[in-house]
Amino acid sequence: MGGKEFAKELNKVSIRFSGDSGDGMQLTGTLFSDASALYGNDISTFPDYPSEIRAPQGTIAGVSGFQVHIGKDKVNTPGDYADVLVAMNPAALKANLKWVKRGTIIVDVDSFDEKHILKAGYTEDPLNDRSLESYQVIHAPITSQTKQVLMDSGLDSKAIIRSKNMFALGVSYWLFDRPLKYTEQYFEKKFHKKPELIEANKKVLREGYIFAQNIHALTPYRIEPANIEKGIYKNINGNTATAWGLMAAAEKMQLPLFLGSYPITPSSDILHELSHYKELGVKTFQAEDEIAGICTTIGASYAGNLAVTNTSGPGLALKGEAIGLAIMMEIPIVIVNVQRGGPSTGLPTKTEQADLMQALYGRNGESPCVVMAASTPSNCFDFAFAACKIAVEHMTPVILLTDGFLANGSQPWKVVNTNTLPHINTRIVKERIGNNTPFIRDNATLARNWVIPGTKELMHRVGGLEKDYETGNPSLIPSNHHKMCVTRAEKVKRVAQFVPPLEIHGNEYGDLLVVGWGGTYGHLLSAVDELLIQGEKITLAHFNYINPLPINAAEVFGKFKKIIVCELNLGQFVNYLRMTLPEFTYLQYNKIEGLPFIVEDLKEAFLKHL
Amino acid sequence: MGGKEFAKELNKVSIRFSGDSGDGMQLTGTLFSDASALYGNDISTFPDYPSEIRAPQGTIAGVSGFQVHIGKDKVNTPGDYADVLVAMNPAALKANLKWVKRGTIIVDVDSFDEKHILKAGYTEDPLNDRSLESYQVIHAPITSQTKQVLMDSGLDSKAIIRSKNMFALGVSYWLFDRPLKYTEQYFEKKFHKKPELIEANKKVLREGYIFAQNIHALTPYRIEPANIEKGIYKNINGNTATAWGLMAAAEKMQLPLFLGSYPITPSSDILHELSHYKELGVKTFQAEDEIAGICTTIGASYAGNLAVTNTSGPGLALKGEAIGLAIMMEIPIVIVNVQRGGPSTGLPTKTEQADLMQALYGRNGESPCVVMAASTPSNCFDFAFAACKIAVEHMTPVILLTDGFLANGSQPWKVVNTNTLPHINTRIVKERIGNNTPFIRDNATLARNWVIPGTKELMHRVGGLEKDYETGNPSLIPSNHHKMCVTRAEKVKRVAQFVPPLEIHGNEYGDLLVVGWGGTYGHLLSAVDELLIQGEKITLAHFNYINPLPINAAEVFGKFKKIIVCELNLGQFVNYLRMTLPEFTYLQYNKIEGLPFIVEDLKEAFLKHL
Amino acid sequence: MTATYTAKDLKSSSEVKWCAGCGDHAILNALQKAMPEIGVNHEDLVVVSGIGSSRLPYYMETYGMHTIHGRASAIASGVKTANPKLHVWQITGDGDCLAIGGNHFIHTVRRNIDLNIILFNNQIYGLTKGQYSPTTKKGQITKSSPHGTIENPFNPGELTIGAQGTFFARTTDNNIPQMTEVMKEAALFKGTSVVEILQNCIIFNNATHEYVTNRDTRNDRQIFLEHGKPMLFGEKNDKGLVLKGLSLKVVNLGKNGITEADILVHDATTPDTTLHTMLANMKSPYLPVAMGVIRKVKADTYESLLEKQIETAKKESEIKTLNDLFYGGDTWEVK
Amino acid sequence: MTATYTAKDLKSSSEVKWCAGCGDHAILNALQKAMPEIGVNHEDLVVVSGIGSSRLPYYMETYGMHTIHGRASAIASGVKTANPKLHVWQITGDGDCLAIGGNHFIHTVRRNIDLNIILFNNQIYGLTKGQYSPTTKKGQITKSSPHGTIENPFNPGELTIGAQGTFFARTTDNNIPQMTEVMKEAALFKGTSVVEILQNCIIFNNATHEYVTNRDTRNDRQIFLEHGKPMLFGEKNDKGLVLKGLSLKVVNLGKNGITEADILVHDATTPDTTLHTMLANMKSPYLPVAMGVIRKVKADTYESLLEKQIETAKKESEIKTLNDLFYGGDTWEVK
Ligand SMILES: Cc1ncc(C[n+]2csc(CCOP(=O)(O)OP(=O)(O)O)c2C)c(N)n1
Ligand SMILES: Cc1ncc(C[n+]2csc(CCOP(=O)(O)OP(=O)(O)O)c2C)c(N)n1
Ligand code: SF4
Ligand code: SF4
Ligand SMILES: [Mg+2]
Ligand SMILES: [Mg+2]
Repeated sequence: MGGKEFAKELNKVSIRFSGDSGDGMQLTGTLFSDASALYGNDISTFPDYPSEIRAPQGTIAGVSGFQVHIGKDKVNTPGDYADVLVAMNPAALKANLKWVKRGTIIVDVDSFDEKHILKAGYTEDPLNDRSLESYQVIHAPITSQTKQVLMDSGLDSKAIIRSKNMFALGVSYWLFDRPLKYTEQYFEKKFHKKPELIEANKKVLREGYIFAQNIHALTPYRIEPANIEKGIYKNINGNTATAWGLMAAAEKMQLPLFLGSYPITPSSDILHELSHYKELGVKTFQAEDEIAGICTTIGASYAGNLAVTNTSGPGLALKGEAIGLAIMMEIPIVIVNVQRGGPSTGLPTKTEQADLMQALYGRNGESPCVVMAASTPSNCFDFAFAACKIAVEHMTPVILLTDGFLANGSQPWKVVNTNTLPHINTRIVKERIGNNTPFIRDNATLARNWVIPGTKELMHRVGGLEKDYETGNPSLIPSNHHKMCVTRAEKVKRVAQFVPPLEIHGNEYGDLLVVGWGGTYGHLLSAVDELLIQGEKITLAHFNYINPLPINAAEVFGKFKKIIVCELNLGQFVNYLRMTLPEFTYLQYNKIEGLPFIVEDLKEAFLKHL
Repeated sequence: MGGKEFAKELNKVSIRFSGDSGDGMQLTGTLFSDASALYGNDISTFPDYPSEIRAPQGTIAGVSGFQVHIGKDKVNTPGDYADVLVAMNPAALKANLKWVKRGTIIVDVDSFDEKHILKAGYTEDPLNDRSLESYQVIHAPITSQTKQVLMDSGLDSKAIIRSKNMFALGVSYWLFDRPLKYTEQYFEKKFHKKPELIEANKKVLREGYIFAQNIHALTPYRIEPANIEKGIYKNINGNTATAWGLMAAAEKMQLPLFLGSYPITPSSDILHELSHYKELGVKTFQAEDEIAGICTTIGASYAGNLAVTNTSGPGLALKGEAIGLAIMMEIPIVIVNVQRGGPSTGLPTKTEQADLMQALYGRNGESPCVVMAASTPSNCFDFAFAACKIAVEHMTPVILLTDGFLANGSQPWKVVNTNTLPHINTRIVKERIGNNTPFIRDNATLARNWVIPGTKELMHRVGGLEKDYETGNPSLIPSNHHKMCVTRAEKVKRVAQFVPPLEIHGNEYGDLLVVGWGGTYGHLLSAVDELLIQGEKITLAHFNYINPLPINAAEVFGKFKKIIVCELNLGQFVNYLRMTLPEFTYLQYNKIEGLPFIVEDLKEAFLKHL
Repeated sequence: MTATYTAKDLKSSSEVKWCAGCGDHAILNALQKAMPEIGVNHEDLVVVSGIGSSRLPYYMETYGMHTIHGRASAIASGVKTANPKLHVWQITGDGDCLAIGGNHFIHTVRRNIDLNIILFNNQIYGLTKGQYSPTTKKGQITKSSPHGTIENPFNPGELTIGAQGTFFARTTDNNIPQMTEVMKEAALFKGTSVVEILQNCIIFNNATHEYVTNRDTRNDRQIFLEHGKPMLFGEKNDKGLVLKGLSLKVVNLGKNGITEADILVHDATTPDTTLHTMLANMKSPYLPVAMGVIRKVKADTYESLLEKQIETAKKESEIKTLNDLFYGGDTWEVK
Repeated sequence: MTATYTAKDLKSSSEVKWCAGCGDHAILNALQKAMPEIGVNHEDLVVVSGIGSSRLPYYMETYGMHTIHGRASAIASGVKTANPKLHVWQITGDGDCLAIGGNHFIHTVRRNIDLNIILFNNQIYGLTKGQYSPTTKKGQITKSSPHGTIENPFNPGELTIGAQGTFFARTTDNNIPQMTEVMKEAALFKGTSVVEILQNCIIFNNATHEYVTNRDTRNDRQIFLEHGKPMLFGEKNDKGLVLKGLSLKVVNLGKNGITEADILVHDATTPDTTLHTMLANMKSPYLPVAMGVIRKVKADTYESLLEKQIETAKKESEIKTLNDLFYGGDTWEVK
């Protein structure tokens, strides 16, 4: 298909699909990302959906969006603002206009009737009131054309309407110069039992493509395949990557994987994903609540599985008491917490980083455990794997923090061959040799041994009461309690010797060190990168390991005049740094709106300190 | 009764009663304290009992102790070490010897038979192996004498044995020159339905007294009545004081008091105490767990009661999620947490200060609430009252921390006439006047109004979702979320303007500022006092208000060369100060043994910095 | 009793945010119809929910609390105990009430606190998009059970009665008059009334109750129980229930000489649980599913017993004010 | 089956820390007698408890977990699901199991995980020194109810059955042979077996079960149910149970022409819950309290269904290793 002579060559460009919850925008966005990734671009995605299942059709509350950023170079974020907006109805236009650069807007003109215009909260038709003058607006008859195309398809009218998103996708494909074949293959696989749907969808997709080509109003973008590391790639979101990282660790340890879980947005997809792989011996236990989620996990760990529980903020609050038990028992478990907007039910479908303090301190007594955070959708794989490795090698609960942005956002992932993953040394002891009892500690890590029921001669009891340092029996002796509290703290502290040092991006010395942690990595990196290109003396130090901090953190901090800590909360990591490395003075940059950072805002903020 | 010619006049002296759990030592200690208080001394007590209900008779695990410190001057602590030890059996001797000064030990010599000596873990009879050479040991035939005295009483042998503690008490009364009458009155009241018991107990008590007098081996102590503020006094422990403070607040507000509670040591006595006062309209709801405890409390608050929940460490962990809900709803509730040794089940009957971080941060999202702490058994009354006042005047949950030491320790309390207590301004609105809606905030406090169901015209919904600043309806708007998070934080911060400034004890400027919080007050005060007397430039600043800190904290801190923060944990308040007042450098003194500080140890530690 | 407000007055200004076609809409409707008819002041109504698709309190112009997942029973218990004059409704889902909230539910039932619990049973977690719930049919494939569930579902009626329940009723979301009737009876009952509504989640569990609720066939597959009336049902009201040993059996009037006199008469008020449990347990296809009020047994409510204790104590105690307590007992004076 | 270990081998070195005279001692004894007789390797035994006076795992030389209050059912479920070859016992109190742990309990029962739950029902919170529990008799004065409780107690058997329970038995702490027998049956049963033991807390609730358990009169006040045997009891074994309508009644053999043939025969294995519930609910003084195995119904266990799903998936799926999954599906190669 032709018409591409005037394509604009670009390094990066982003598109946002938006429509009613029922319009299939999440699928449309996903297909667009997949096609882009398969074409060879680097991508980053950001789904933005309402917390209501199905808010009233046609209203702002019901708008569902999906932004995709594609690039020839490394793409770190889904893009602050979209270059192109697809709006399937007036509400989608209204809700998303603030997220669009002065670029192109493709609207389903058929949906701009009076009823829908009013429902969206407009008083006048925005297509006719000059409010969009600075945009290039394409009036696409998406609904009517779809109906037209499928008139004779034999599909019922509901099914016909349901495929209108494919028309929009076709338009987008032409505009971004994407091949259709990947999506066509998707139809073939997805609908192999309903061939009529394969044909229908293909037809609508193509009609959209042709429409775009024919109207001669659009100039296509061309984004060459990215220059990325060789290898096999797969598009992956943070939740899937987490699930797979856990499975990889279990395979490495040759232990069954057990997940004790209670559904909660945005963490449930980890449960859904893992529930599929019975063939790999994965057991998912959907518990009656989050407490049972972690308690079954503790039982499973004692019984010798690699045991994990996943949740989100309010669920983590419920697990506090049991995390304390696992700490006291020195049982290896992993707690994955996908952070969302709080407090309380808060903004359940939005992203935030405000569970750090509760991860560090949300339980009674002196109860330290390892806390770490993934920082991109795909490295959720790596950190889930690492969390398991630390848990079993150090015999401690590990809390892995991700967030709604990472969980649902997707990125190409260079497929890892499990053979190349590091070895995991479980501390499983299978027979009594010398004094190798359940409560003897390793000199380097202070971890005790892991003795699994069924092992002869090493029967032992674990529990929540303070235990004697030597025998593991309950003990009320004052000095022993002090020793045990210090030992538990030291055990966690020593993990620092086994994790990679803090890396920096930028100059080794400089004026401003930008500090971040977890899911804000892409945005901070983009901002710092852009300022580095402008010649600023700025550096990024991004943390994945929080408790304990990497051993070289103080050394890194010492080389900068100013340190600014950036977080999607009111200042939790910065306060943790104040406690842990009180010798430095910290500036803060905080945002708490349920949304990721905006690169432009970050740059502006950083420049003030440069 | 004579023989007191040679009495040693003393300012302070302490006695520790110890015996088997079944020996009634808690009662003995209580009667001794009551008699001393009624006699006019200042007192401080410390019960130290095993976590097992009834550990095996005669073993160390089963030893129950009760220490009483009495003085002519102000008594701040139960005393580091006892001047006199009463040991009812070998195990009691063994367990408590480390707590005795080189002073007097009264043993029930009848219990030092081979069986009990071995059970206690001795290999030889400690009364005969010269190990006690540096003590004055009184071999009292307590059991046999009691049997002798009551031979003809008509009581069965169990009942006879049970009164042997009164013999020990009689000995102690002679030794400390206490009148018998108060205890005799107690018998008369307690056993008014069983006159035979009145007589029996009186008889044994007197016989003990006479025995002490007759052996001529003891020199009695004389401790003159203390010079304390005029008024009516009552001996009170921290849990009772807490319960009464809550009732006082309810009476002041003219609202019913509601307690939603689940039993847990050492907090349950608050429930027990309040469950009595149905005549004062107090409702105690014994819930199925701690979550229901706080949830019924939230419901009761919405319905217009002064609503409180009480618990201890593990229970607080379970309440985290619901505290977040109360914060989001801006509902006034008080959460009393009686700290005990953790983590997990830990040392459930021992004291500790390690729940501070969980009180501050143990829930998802940015969820600030007021955190405060009582510092003496009797001021639990004042801070319970203050917690309620703050909760309803600022429409916020308030966490009040006490601990096992305060909860069970007792002290004379100057009875408060409720008429003299400050007024409490509830924010209850009874009709719609202007825009006085449930969600309008007070300018000074930022508190919203409290509208109780049943009020016409002001029907409204509260919930856990983020709410619109103006209307209170659920809102997903990013900027509103930011505003609300900041508002909730600011609301708590403003409480500082309504609480007393931080007071100091000692010099206004100096070399060393000792900082403490909560239940360690008595010990820190004693240590600082003693060093002040020695001429050291030392000062104590003790915190009752933690979040927010008193407004003048930084000002106070700035006047000292060094600041040392002392806590019964591994350093929670000091870390909180590092976050909150990062401009200062803090030294730490920490102990985590399930026991209070020791004044001598504190002094030694402080001297190193002077 | 005539109320001074109508269903319309109970509609709040908040937009109703359920999927089109969801059974919840009809339930809301029925509730708004029932409330004005129970003789309670508008401002004394309190609607409490946990978390789930049943986010109903926002849609009701009454006092309301949209709380946290699973805790509505406890919160509502607090409301009622603290302020017994309020009329408290609890809105909850099968996940909210029986998964995470199961314990509060059975304890509330046991205490017999005067709440009206409306249980939206769609046999699925709707709000979190389709995981199985404790009432999902065994073997069903859902988002979290791609291989089919392996858990036995609760029967809410059986659980309620097993937890010392005094009131249990059942109805369906496609029968507004019946729902309204049942809700009214629940509201007028003093004690914990549990009303299970077979509710359709059109998005994640469509037609799960279809066999029983389908309008065309429901008269043959449901029986509407009324206290004091014979247990008759069927399109022509010609089928009835009889007891055979310890089992219920369907018989046809007129066949084998069966007359109305042979048919069991419903006694909802007997404390004995045996027949009520059998009725609550009736399952398709061999027996009709029981609708209406299955059990309704008079018993003291928690809050009324508490109020009585308070009254008695007030009468009998010498302590009238706190000062009586404070200055009473063992005190001494320092002069 | 003969085991290679004896009751003695099950005694751990930890000192037993219960009050002298507490019923727990005898229960521990019975348990240590029962275990060697169930044909399980010593090292495959796991004993899990919550918190309460029942701090039993420390006293057993087996694998053991002394966990947190109320969570034993969930933790034990995790142990068994993760490692089905283990033989898992849960030790719990009326507070631990039915107050804070009630939800985990009913869900475990519903799932029918193969656990042996030994419920020490002393109708009080012992460890925390005497507050009322969810099984305390209504009206009782306790540490937290100085005016008497106002709550209706749960009947553990009724609750178990109401929660889809497959196995329920009852016994008393002063009858070691019976306890041992019942524990063995529970252990051999595949599924969640709930064994309620009427246990005496000598310190805080002494003699609460006395009417039923007193050795002198118990034969007249208890009935020991055995599958397949007529429901006879009494000092002279001359009383029996019959059904009258929907109620159980005591009759005397020999009187009014009653013979053994008229007496109900116990069928513990019928899935129908009606008679089992009636038996579990029998109360003094009009009916004897039922001891022994009241209900024992064969059904799939959770963990066996899960293992089956895993086996099937292993057989049928093309994914044999993680690499198959990782490299399968939509991938692309960057060269
Ligand atoms: C503590 C906590 N855990 C989990 C969730 C997530 N969650 C919200 S509603 C729900 C289940 C809803 O199911 P149900 O009660 O049946 O309501 P429905 O949506 O089906 O009406 C879950 C798991 C939550 N909000 N809070
Ligand atoms: C989270 C939590 N809440 C409360 C407690 C206190 N607690 C320990 S055991 C117990 C009740 C014990 O009753 P029961 O289970 O009947 O055991 P019993 O002592 O009677 O054998 C309570 C309330 C606790 N340990 N943890
Ligand atoms: S998800 Fe289901 S239950 Fe929830 S609103 Fe939609 S249709 Fe109703
Ligand atoms: S308190 Fe009661 S249940 Fe607990 S050990 Fe003592 S007698 Fe037994
Ligand atoms: Mg549901
Ligand atoms: Mg008990």
